[in-house]
Amino acid sequence: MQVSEREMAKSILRISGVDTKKCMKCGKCSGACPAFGSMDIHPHQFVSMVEEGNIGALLESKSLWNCLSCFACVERCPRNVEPARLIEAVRLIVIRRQGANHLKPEEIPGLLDADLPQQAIASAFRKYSK
Amino acid sequence: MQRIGVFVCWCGSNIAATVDVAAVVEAVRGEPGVVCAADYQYMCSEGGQSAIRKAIEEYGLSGFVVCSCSPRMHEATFRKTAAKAGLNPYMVEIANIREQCSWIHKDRQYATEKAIILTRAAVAKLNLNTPLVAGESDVIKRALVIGGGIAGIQTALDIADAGYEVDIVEKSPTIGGKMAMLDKTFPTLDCAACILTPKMVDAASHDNIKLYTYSEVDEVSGFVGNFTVKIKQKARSVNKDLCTGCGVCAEKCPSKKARSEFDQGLRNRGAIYIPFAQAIPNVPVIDRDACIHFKTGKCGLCAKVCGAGAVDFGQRDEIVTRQYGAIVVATGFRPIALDRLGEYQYAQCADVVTSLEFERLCNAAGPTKGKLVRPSNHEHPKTIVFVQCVGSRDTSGCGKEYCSKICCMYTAKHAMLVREKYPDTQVYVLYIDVRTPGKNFDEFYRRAVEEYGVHYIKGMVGKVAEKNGRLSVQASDLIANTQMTLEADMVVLAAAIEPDPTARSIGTMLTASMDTNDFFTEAHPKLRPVESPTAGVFLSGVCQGPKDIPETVAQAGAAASKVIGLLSKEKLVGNACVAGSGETLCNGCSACENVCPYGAIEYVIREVSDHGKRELRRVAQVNEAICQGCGACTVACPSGAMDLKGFTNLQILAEVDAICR
Amino acid sequence: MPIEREWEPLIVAFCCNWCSYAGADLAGTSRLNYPANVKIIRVPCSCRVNPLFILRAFQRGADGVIMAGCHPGDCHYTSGNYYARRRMTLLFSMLDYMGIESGRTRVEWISAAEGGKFAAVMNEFAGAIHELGENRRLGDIRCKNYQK
Amino acid sequence: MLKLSVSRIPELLAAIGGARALFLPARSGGQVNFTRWDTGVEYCGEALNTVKSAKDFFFPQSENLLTFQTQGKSISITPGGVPEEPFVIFGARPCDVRAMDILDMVFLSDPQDSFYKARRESGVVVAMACNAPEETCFCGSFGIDAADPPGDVAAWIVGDTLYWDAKTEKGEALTGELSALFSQADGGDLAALKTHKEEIASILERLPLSDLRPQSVGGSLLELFSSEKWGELSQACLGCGACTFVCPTCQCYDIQDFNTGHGVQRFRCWDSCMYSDFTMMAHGNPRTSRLERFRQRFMHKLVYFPENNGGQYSCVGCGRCVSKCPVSLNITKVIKAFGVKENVR
Amino acid sequence: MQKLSEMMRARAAELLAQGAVGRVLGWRSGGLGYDPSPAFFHSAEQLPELVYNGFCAANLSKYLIKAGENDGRTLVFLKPCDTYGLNQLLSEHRIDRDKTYLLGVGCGGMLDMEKARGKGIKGVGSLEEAGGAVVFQTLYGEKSCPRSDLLLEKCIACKGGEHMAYDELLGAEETAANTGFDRFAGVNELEDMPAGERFDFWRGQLSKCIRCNACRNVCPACSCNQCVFDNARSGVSAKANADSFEENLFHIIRAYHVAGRCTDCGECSRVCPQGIPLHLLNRKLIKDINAFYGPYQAGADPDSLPPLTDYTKEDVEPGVVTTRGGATGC
Repeated sequence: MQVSEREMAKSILRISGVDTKKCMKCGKCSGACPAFGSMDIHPHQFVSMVEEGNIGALLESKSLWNCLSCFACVERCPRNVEPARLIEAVRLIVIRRQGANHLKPEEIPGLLDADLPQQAIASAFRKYSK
Repeated sequence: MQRIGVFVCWCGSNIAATVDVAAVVEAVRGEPGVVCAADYQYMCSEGGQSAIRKAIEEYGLSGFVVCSCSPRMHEATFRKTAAKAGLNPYMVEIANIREQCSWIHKDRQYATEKAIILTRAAVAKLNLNTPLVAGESDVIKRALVIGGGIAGIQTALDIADAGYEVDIVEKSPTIGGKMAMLDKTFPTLDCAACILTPKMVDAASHDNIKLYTYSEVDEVSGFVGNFTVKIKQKARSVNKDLCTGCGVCAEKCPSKKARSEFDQGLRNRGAIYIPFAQAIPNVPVIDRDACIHFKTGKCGLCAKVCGAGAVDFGQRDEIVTRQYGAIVVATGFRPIALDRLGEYQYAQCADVVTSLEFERLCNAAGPTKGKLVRPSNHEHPKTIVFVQCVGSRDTSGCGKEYCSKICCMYTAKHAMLVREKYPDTQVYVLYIDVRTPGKNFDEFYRRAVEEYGVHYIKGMVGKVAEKNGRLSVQASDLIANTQMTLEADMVVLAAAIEPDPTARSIGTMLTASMDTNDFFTEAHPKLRPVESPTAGVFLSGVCQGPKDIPETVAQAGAAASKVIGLLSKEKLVGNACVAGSGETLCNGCSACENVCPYGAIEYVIREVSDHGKRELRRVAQVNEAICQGCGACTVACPSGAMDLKGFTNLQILAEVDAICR
Repeated sequence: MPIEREWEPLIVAFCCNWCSYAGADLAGTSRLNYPANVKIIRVPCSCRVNPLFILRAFQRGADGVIMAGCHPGDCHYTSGNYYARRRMTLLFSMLDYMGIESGRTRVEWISAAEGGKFAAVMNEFAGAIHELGENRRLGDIRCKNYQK
Repeated sequence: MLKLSVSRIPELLAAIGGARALFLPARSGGQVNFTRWDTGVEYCGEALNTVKSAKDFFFPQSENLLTFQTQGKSISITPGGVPEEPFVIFGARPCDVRAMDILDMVFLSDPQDSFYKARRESGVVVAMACNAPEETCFCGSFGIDAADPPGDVAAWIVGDTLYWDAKTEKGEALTGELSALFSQADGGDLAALKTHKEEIASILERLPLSDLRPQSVGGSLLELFSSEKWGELSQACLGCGACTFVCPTCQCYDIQDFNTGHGVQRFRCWDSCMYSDFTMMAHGNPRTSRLERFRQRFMHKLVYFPENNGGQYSCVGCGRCVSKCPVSLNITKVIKAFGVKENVR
Repeated sequence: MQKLSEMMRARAAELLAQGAVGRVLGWRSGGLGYDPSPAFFHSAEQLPELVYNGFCAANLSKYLIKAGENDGRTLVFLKPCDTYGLNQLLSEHRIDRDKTYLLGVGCGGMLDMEKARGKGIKGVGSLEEAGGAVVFQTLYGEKSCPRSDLLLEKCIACKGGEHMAYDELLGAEETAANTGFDRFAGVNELEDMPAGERFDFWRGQLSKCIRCNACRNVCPACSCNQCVFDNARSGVSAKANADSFEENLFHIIRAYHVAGRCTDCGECSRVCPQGIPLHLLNRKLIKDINAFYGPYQAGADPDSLPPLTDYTKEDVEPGVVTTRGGATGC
């Protein structure tokens, strides 16, 4: 069945417990983000896109999976908006929509490469194994 | 039996839209004591007031109830109306049917019923009102100003010029405050010292002004018109009267390890020092923690070199007790500590400085004689990044929730000054918003961009890192939607400002209320912005909220005029709603005396006639000039002897009964 | 003008002039709604509230009584609400001990800046009293208005 | 003379209480007081006296006289209904029953008290003889025979038999309703009852207060009034109303208004001459000192009342004040203090 | 105790003779053996009537308020627990210490005649205390009963045999302080009940109240020249419990007025003609005060500040009543 973007936005906010209205659009999150370069959509955009209910683009975006979940943005945000949680929630939505885990734990070793940050691996396990 | 008039205000549609005023009028006609009732569009207007006065005349009213907005709004107004018509002003009661009825209820039926009940309660109370006369007390024609910054100085000067004595208490060795540290001032770019120091001199030389520098307020008692303040004069270890201010002692002082407060620690000073050249008074002070003599008992060089023999190691703190009619708080501000904002590397990199430090670096009288250099290697900076909102508008707990207000403008000023003096230096300003409300403010900011070529980038700094002797500033550029890394020689942080740490204790001493940020709250945010809710206490400058210099000076003048208004009174009319003890009921148990926060109750042995039986009894006696009318004593009193005029037990019980009818 | 409607609790609120009454005004200026059956009595300070007033309200048919004052430490009279706090604590404990539902009495500290809190507290309290139902244990049968 | 097995008293009470209000001594909250009968309420015969006397049922501690409302200048009055509900008091002691005669002298003499009168007419009193008088008793001093109770019906409990003797029309009427329960007392019964009365009499003689004689209170009214002794006697008095409110003959009351918020209730309630606000007037209380108030109470019982009521003392020697006074002051100490041997006939 | 009475008479006689005191405040014997009344003695001739036995429970300290109107000092006999009331009155300036001579007397606990009656002891002609027992000569034969069975509640909950104030002590060795009894046990029991039962309990008790004011007038803390209940202008004056509310109101207000000043002397319960356990109200407040504001014994120290005229910034919030699991709807 089709879920409207509004509803998805709602459930994202519910899952993440983030209040996007608190954002004052200072961009500190994007200023702090170590993975900024490899993202087409950036942390501060995530926030405003969820705020505007523009979810479709988010679900498609590759940046989703480039976030290291290092929580630098959460740490730095002067308004406690916590963009990383938001991203985490969007990921969950994606996974749920696929009705299954994004990938199996045994597939992970194959995907690993040397200069992938440890954090990314840790968070990958957290994300993909139930 | 009272003859009561009830006047129901429509407040235009504010009340009339939700409350059926006609119904209220009808409903209360039958209430005991009510002899007339009417409604009117705007009761507080001249028309409304004259209607009341007419009714007083016509029906011979002994008092009246106004059903209108909150008594906090117009009680005073209607009391004046009563007085004009020859009624005692305390024969007026207000039924608050706007803030507490029409504005919060949508259902007309409910709102009207509630309005009627509130009116009945007011009538029930008024039936028990008695004319009250406020006591009078003398006004001591001297004011105290706490804080010797521009706010305090301006307030003091204005009061003094009006012919009243003023004392300034300043905790540091000199007056001048933060403004003395500044280089230039926006938006005119005239030199701070050039406009401040003359005022400092005026203050010092004014016959009506007495300076208590290097002093602190120790204790405050009393009440409006009659405060008693204990001032602690810390030991300077230098005799003010003998010292000529030659400065030799400071030059000769062998200990040079103490950081100069005035120069924001960018320079060291001696243990005996004069904060800055134009300091007032121009008398050194010995920092006893830094002084070799006080630490080891040796040295004493300063004493030897002092031709005037002014150095006095034996000097002690002194307590001076002075009386004042009014007190002005001008405790000012300080930049917040940045230890919880690690991303800026302030503590780690010498070249990351606060704006106030930057002021000193640009200041001709500063540690670098005005030559702008990198603190780390004293080289000329090629690139400077200014960061806005450092700790301001921050709800994460690392900073302050509020906007510090002055940063946008002084940063524009800094950027401009740099570009003017050193055209080869690139200047970036990272901002969230640029806020420039104020006369010529936005023009000023635009000049920085358009004429001086300052790069304004909307985005915030993610982190600052030291990379081979330079600073790499990683930040977002929200317009370009990119993340950039700027290589800079200097980073200047517009740190949020907060009230001076001494404000809280002073607020407590004055029982003046403060907000959660320790800014003093005003008696009314719009209508009484320079008065504290505590009578006789006034607010000047940043202690009330972030302000720039023109605003501060304006407010300082306003506070001064309020003080002058107070001091110009011969007598102060006190609070009429004071406690009083019925001597036949009083047991002399001292319960009331124990709870009175003002020490307004004393006990006397008096001959009391109880049912014609005369006997000596120990009874409570209230000093009406001191009593503030809180009523703590009335509840502590077991026999009900103690009661509060204007809010008597029977009056409040009558209100309860009327409401629960 | 009595009109037919289901039972609604009667709530008396004693508010200190400097903080809570101002807070109520702010709730008003901010148009924050709370039930009309909350009626406010203005007192100079929470320390003026005699336990007697509260008992009287219950006698006369109030179903809940709430006292609101400045936050501890912010009393306009420096110490008033500290005394009030002790007085009310003991009174409430006493009433509870005699089997009077302790939910019917409450103390809240509401500053002049907390219009939102004022409205929220009143809504919440009114709801709680509605739950408790009519005050029967501390009412005076003579004061029940049968015309109602 | 009728009789009934003590074991069947519950039946008797049910029969009476089923048809009308019935009040009888019963224990609750550790005290024995007259209680309205209901299934489960048991007659408590062993307690000699209830804490409060039977006075309440004719002259309640507080009763509503009328209600009025004001609207603007108009006033509307609703008179309180005169109580006509019939009731029975079972197990009142002889002293309490005699006390009613004393109250009658006050409330039934002109102007008659309609409330009191109505209750007197609709109330039937079943008096119970005292099997075991106590040291606090001195009813004998006022010519009351604890063995031979007055009242509409006199009753005795001898061993496991209750004897029942209707003495008035009201008593007869009640007995008629209950006849099914009773059987006739025979000669043996009467003999047993006679010996029982003698036993009681012998106990009464040996009571510590048996020799107490109110007549011994000597001297003219003025002498008594101005006697030094009052000062000493009243010193310990707390000025509470315990004696007054447990007394079966005290009949002072106050009339007060209570504003209910929707009309004013005018009610009367017992008052005590011991209270500082007794007979309070605009100028204050005519008796400002404890001494005066104390004196008033006993002068009234022993001097004023007899003067106005053919020598009838306003005391029946029930002994309640003796056992209830917080500081053990009571009328017997007063009588002794003023007692003069010569006055004893 | 016989011996102690002798000593008391002797000492009183001496002090009267010396003119050190103008009058003696003690107990005068009554006719029934258990009914002594407080009394003033002015001369040696009157002293033979002075007694001290197991029925001298009345606390004499409150009489000193009136006695103070006379010139000269008043000698007063005080049992250990009476001195708390005395101190309270001193701290409230109701008594002039300089006009009193405090003669502390030992106390083995006072007796409750109601308890004896409860045990079927009736028609008492005379009685005497023999060792640990009380022997009654009654119309219905001799009855004996262990002293401990007849102790007043207030003596079972004895605060300990120490005098908090005195100028001189007599027969302190007679003192047998009753310890180890948890005076809050009764309060705890009630607290553990559901609110509904608590309510019923108090209704049952207070509905017996005949509003005789004995509890108030005997109370050393209730020393007002005019009580609010007797004062038409107080807004609560009433002579009768015309409604169950007034039964509650009277006792709530009374307990509250003496809160923090009540020494727990137990006189209110002793004198109540209806046997209402009023001490359970006062002890509840004492228990709360101890729990909320730290242990406090009114009358132990005349210079201490009563809890309700004092505060700390850290005091508990009134909400504690509910959070502590107070009564809710039920």
